[in-house]
Amino acid sequence: MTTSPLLDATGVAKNYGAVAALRNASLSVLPGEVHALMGANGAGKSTLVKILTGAIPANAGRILIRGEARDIRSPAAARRAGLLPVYQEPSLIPDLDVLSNLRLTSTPVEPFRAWVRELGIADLDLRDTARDIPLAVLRVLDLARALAVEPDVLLLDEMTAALPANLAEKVLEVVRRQGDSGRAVIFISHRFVEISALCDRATVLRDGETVGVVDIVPGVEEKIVELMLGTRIVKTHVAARSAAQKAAPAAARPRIAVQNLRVGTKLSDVSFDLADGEVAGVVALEGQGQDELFAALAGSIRPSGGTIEVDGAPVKFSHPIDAIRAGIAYVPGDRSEALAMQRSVRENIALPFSAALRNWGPINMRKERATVLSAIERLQIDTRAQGEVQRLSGGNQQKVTIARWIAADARTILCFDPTRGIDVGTKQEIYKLLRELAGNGKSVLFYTSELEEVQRVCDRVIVIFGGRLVDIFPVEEADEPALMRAAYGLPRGAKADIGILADPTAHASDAPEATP
Amino acid sequence: SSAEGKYTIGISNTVQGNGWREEMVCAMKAQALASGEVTKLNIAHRNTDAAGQLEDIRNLISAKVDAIVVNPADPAGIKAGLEEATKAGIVVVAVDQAVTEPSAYIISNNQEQYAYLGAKWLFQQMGGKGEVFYMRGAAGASADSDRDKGFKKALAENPDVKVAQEVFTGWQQDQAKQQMLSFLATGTPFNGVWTSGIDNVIVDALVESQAPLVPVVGADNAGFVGQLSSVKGLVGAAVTNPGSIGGAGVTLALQILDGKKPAQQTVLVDPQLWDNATDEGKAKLKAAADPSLSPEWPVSISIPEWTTYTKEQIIACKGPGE
Amino acid sequence: MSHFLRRQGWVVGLFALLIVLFIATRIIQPAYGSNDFGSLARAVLPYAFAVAAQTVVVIAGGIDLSVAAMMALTSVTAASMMNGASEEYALFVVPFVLAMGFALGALNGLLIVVTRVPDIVVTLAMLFVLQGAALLVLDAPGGGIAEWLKALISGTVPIPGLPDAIDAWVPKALLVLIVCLCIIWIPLRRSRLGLSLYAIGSSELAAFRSGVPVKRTRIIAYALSGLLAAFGGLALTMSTGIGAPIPGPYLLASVAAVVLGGVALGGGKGGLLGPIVAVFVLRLVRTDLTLLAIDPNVTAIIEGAIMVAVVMFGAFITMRGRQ
Amino acid sequence: MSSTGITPVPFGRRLKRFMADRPLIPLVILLVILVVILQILRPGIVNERWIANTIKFAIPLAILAGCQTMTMLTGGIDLSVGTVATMSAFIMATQVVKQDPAVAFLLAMMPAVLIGLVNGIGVGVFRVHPLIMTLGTSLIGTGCLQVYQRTVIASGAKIPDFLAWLGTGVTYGFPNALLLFLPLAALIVFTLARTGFGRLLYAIGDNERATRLSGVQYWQVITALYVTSSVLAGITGLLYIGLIKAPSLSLAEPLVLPSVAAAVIGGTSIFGGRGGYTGTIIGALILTVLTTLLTILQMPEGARRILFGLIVLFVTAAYLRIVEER
Ligand SMILES: Nc1ncnc2c1ncn2[C@@H]1O[C@H](COP(=O)(O)OP(=O)(O)OP(=O)(O)O)[C@@H](O)[C@H]1O
Ligand SMILES: Nc1ncnc2c1ncn2[C@@H]1O[C@H](COP(=O)(O)OP(=O)(O)OP(=O)(O)O)[C@@H](O)[C@H]1O
Ligand SMILES: [Mg+2]
Ligand SMILES: [Mg+2]
Repeated sequence: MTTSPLLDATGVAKNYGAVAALRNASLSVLPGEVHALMGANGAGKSTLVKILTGAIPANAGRILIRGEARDIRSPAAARRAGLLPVYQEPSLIPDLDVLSNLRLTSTPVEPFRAWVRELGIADLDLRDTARDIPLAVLRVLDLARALAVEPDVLLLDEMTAALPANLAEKVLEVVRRQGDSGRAVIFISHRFVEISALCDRATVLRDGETVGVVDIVPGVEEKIVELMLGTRIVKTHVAARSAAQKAAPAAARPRIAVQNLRVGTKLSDVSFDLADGEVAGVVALEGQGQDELFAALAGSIRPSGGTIEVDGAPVKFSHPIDAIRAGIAYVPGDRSEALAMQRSVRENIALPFSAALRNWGPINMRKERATVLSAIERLQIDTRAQGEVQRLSGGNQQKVTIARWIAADARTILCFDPTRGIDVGTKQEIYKLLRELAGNGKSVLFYTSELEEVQRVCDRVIVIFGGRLVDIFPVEEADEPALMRAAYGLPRGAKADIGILADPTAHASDAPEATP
Repeated sequence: SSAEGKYTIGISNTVQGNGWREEMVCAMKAQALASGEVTKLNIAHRNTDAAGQLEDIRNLISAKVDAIVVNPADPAGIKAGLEEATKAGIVVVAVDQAVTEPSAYIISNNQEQYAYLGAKWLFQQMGGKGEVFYMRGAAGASADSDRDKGFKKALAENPDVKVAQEVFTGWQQDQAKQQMLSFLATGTPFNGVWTSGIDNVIVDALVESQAPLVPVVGADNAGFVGQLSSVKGLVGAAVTNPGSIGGAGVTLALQILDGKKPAQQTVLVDPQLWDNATDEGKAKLKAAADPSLSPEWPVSISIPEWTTYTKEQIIACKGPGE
Repeated sequence: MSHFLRRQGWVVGLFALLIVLFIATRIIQPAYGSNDFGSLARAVLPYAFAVAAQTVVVIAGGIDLSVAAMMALTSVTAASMMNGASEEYALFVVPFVLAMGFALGALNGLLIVVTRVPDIVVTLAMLFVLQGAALLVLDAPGGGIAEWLKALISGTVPIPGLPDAIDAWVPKALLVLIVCLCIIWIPLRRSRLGLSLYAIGSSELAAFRSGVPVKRTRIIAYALSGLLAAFGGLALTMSTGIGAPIPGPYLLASVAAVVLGGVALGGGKGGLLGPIVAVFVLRLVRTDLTLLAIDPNVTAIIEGAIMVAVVMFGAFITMRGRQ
Repeated sequence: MSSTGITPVPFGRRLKRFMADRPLIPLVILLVILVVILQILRPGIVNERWIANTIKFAIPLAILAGCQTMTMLTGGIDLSVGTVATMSAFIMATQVVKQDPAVAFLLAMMPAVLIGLVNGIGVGVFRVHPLIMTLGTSLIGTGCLQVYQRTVIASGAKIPDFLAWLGTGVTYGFPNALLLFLPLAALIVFTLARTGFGRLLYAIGDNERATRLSGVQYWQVITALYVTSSVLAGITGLLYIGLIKAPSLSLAEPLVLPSVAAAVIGGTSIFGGRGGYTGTIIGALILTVLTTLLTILQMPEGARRILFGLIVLFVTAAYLRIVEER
């Protein structure tokens, strides 16, 4: 191809005090291509996107747009230059309704509506306040808003990370078409499936430096991983669980027994057990009641019916502290919900230690230090910027949220999508950690939006659809198509093609009620 | 007026939480009770400005009181409200300060004279020369600027007296004390202190920092009056500024309601000066001293021709119907 | 409809409270009439402008502690300029004072943006500065005002086509208030600038990323606040005929009314109508307390208790709504 | 600029980084600069007596600013401290006339605890904005004080000798108030840095939802916090009445805004999550020195206030500039 690049950045550097987020990054995007930007957590992908779109100023570097040097100092300027980002965090104004958000960015409404429909959200009320809209939908709205102004370069920072499979699929489709129509897309994701299905080329960042640009061809994954991780250990597949592990002896009574749990209209009649020494996966499309299930088990919300038993004794949680006292810890998917961003890694990890009234007194600093350090080591948290958690990259922040409960030695951990937006290396570590916990007799309830993780980590899979528990699989039967079908509310064994099941809610009423 | 020929009197005051004003309100209540002519007092008493006082006056008009006794936030600022009150057939009496509304009756402490009297005495004590520490009230308050006129008049008569330092105490005890202590720390020589009613803390400051006790002129607040007799070596004078003027205002309003209009619209109650340098003054101080009163309360709790309540009544601070 | 109620529920509730209070007032004082309502409108005027000034910055996620001082400064400036001057001169003074408020407000915003000192501190510092400036303009209450300006807020206007009985209930002060606020607020609310105000109040980061010029918007918010405070200062001079350099009790009152009016102190939520209705409620409560001849010391307790109770009630229903 | 090699960091940058890591140093420097200016304007003023006086007046301010620091760490503010201090001072001075001092003390602290409790419940349980909540209780408190005042007009007031000794006394050049203040300050600093309660204050101010998920019960912390704040304010009131020796109904009211300013100048963020008490103490000293500085300057009152405002703004801005990274 002889076309000149639409966007060409070279030598971009950015320092935060002593931390170099970017050292020498470059990125060149041609018209009509979907260009992957890859790198481990903390490699500087988000930072590069923010610099390209004027959200933060660079310390050094040259950015050419269509061959011209442009000084982009604000997102508004980037927008004028035809660069539109969808950042890693939602950027709709929380207190404005969708319509006002559109007006604010001078986004035409009709194209926006069309894109929203295209992206698989059928019933959006433009008068809804952004704050009341679920995260996944917000991400899609962010994208639709960007698409509606027909940008030359679309920058998507982990766009699909928080999306359930059905929405992610739509996004990929739309992005692909963008590329086909001669525009350019910069696509950040940690999911190789998406990259190989979608992208033409990939730029790989490592520790703030561009370490390679590769064409996406079958089998290139290994190369990318190598570039991303450098000398770091590459992809150690979690070995198939040993027979001993698999055959976790059924304990006399389950660690947690949920009976006919009901939460408002969102969740009804859910029953299952969670045993010591097991990782139980929860699989569901976006908004099927899994949030409520986890929140109820964590004591964040009060169920409106049913019982929860812990170690055989019925419990009623009215505050997370009650769940924590029962040894149940909750790791939310949204890390900004779990972290005190301006405090240190240490304080964040030690936070549960001070929660109870009797622990308000003087802190045993030495003991705390030891506990925290061992948790940090166990999760291999990058502590270069540990003075404030907000300076860690997303993946490392996510590790801190888990480390807290490792340090607190919780017996049961409710992990809600802990690998969202995490690079492959870290993912492996987390899988390993979860298995290890189970090996130590702990129990884990694990919701994930990535189906392939289920096989890697779980012993059993609980499928929720339309607020009801539709099936419980042993992991051996939980291949992706089977899970997918179940997630769409289809009974096991049905042979329908998933692709045509556009509207999951249409099946809500006639979803078969499976007995576990 | 109600069936028994009794009256409802409205009261509007715009400074709350200051001993002088509290005494004024208590005097109003006590006098209303003692007169036996008042069924009900309707008191609007809060911290506010002239616009807020207009609001209160208009509310009192709405409440259909027979007379309004007002301590004006500003002489000119409430003219419109007073005019409306008069039009509505309400007798208006301003106490403590004059007002510009011609239809209103005024019974007032003479603030200019207050300052002049004290300053003149002070400058005499200083031998007509030297440096004076001039501690004013709240910057921008009209009573303060009236007093400033009196002080400046006395200063003009004593060309050899210089103002060493001029500060605004804001009529706040703590601020005044800190200012005095800071001033002492500067080591600036001074020969007298004139203070606008925040006085006992000033004497405290002088005593505590073992500074030479220069003559101090303050008001007739219970604390200061006590100090004038008890603090050894202190020469000073208290200038009366009776808060009981409020009671006098009620009396005047009742007289007018009863048809006994005074000869002129304005009645000035001239201040007196009690010093502890003369026997005569000492006797007056002794007579006036009242350690049982809150140190912020002026000791002149009554004005002979104008108030008829007893000390118990003003201290009880109860109006009719309470 | 449900959108309307969800968004305006608080304001509707306040209106209901206001009506209940009016009925109560009529019961306490059966003779409470149009004149008295006119008095209420005049009493509301300076508070309403102070509250409007506060509302604009609170919506934009800030707070302005200098509102009352700004009112004092603009008031003494107007009063001293018009003192003894001709009636026509006031035609020049009014826009001048408004422009001064706007400029000083913009200065507030500029200082916040440039120094990056928290708004509460900048406006606290400006409170002293403006107060000092007011004292330099007039060291004691005084000055004067053109008669036509005074007349602007007293009495009623005959509105053609309306019977006198209704006319009498439309005091000029109320009209002035409505007109002034409407010509500022309605175009603002409909413009992108208005949206931007809400946006920076709701989430500065998201606003910045949506292309809102955050700094400029913040400066404009404070400038508008200054402008509205200048209206308030003029209202003070119009009702008293003088200028007083000591700020009145408008600062805390404005914050209280903003919150009572359903504007979240964190920013991004609420409107102007709520706070204005809240001002009417608060003033009418004071009228009722005076009419009832309640012990003045108890009045302070009642006013504080009402404030706390209403806000607690609001907090309580939002809590219920969330569950 | 674009070179990323290891170039020696210029001295200015190094100095700035040094100061940024130790935010107290620039504050102390600002304080010293003010003192030097004062000494230049009035040679000889900075003497033992002046220092003692400054400390005496800075202490009550510093304690109240401590209340603000702690509440501000959680994203709150306590505007009722002035009223609470005034109430306990006034009640102490009037009750001690007829009661045993210990009984008077308990009576004086009662409204403090009560107001703190109400504040805490309002903010912690009902989620009322702290500004409004504390403003409301302070109005109510003032009203109650006025009503109370009427019942004690006749009995007069007395300042207990011990309080006067504590408030105004000086031993070997050191104000006696330090005997109260130093342990108190040490306790606050320790609480904030090394106790679970202190940690929770920071964490709540930073991200309340995160603390909830970690098992923290917001209302407990907030109630304890506002009660603590009120009790501290009550103690300040007693100290202050010993210093001023004149009970009035607005005694400590003028300290409220300066206490907020002192905390902010000292580097505590009003948005919560950041700050500390040592900075606040220096902030209080800076404000006290500034007040003296302006008192001795010969200029119209208006100009004095303008200068005060500008200096507060300048000091805060300069401090932020120095401490901020980049
Ligand atoms: N505001 C900040 N202050 C200090 N350091 C920062 C800041 N923002 C980012 N960093 C650092 O810059 C580096 C790059 O961060 P960035 O968010 O760009 O990573 P990323 O590649 O997007 O990672 P992830 O995949 O986890 O999102 C990280 O080491 C992070 O700690
Ligand atoms: N990376 C960022 N993250 C969050 N907020 C930011 C970021 N960068 C800037 N801001 C906020 O946005 C404001 C700057 O936005 P604004 O759009 O007003 O700048 P600008 O108009 O482009 O500036 P200039 O006038 O210098 O061109 C800053 O004050 C800051 O509060
Ligand atoms: Mg990222
Ligand atoms: Mg990141």
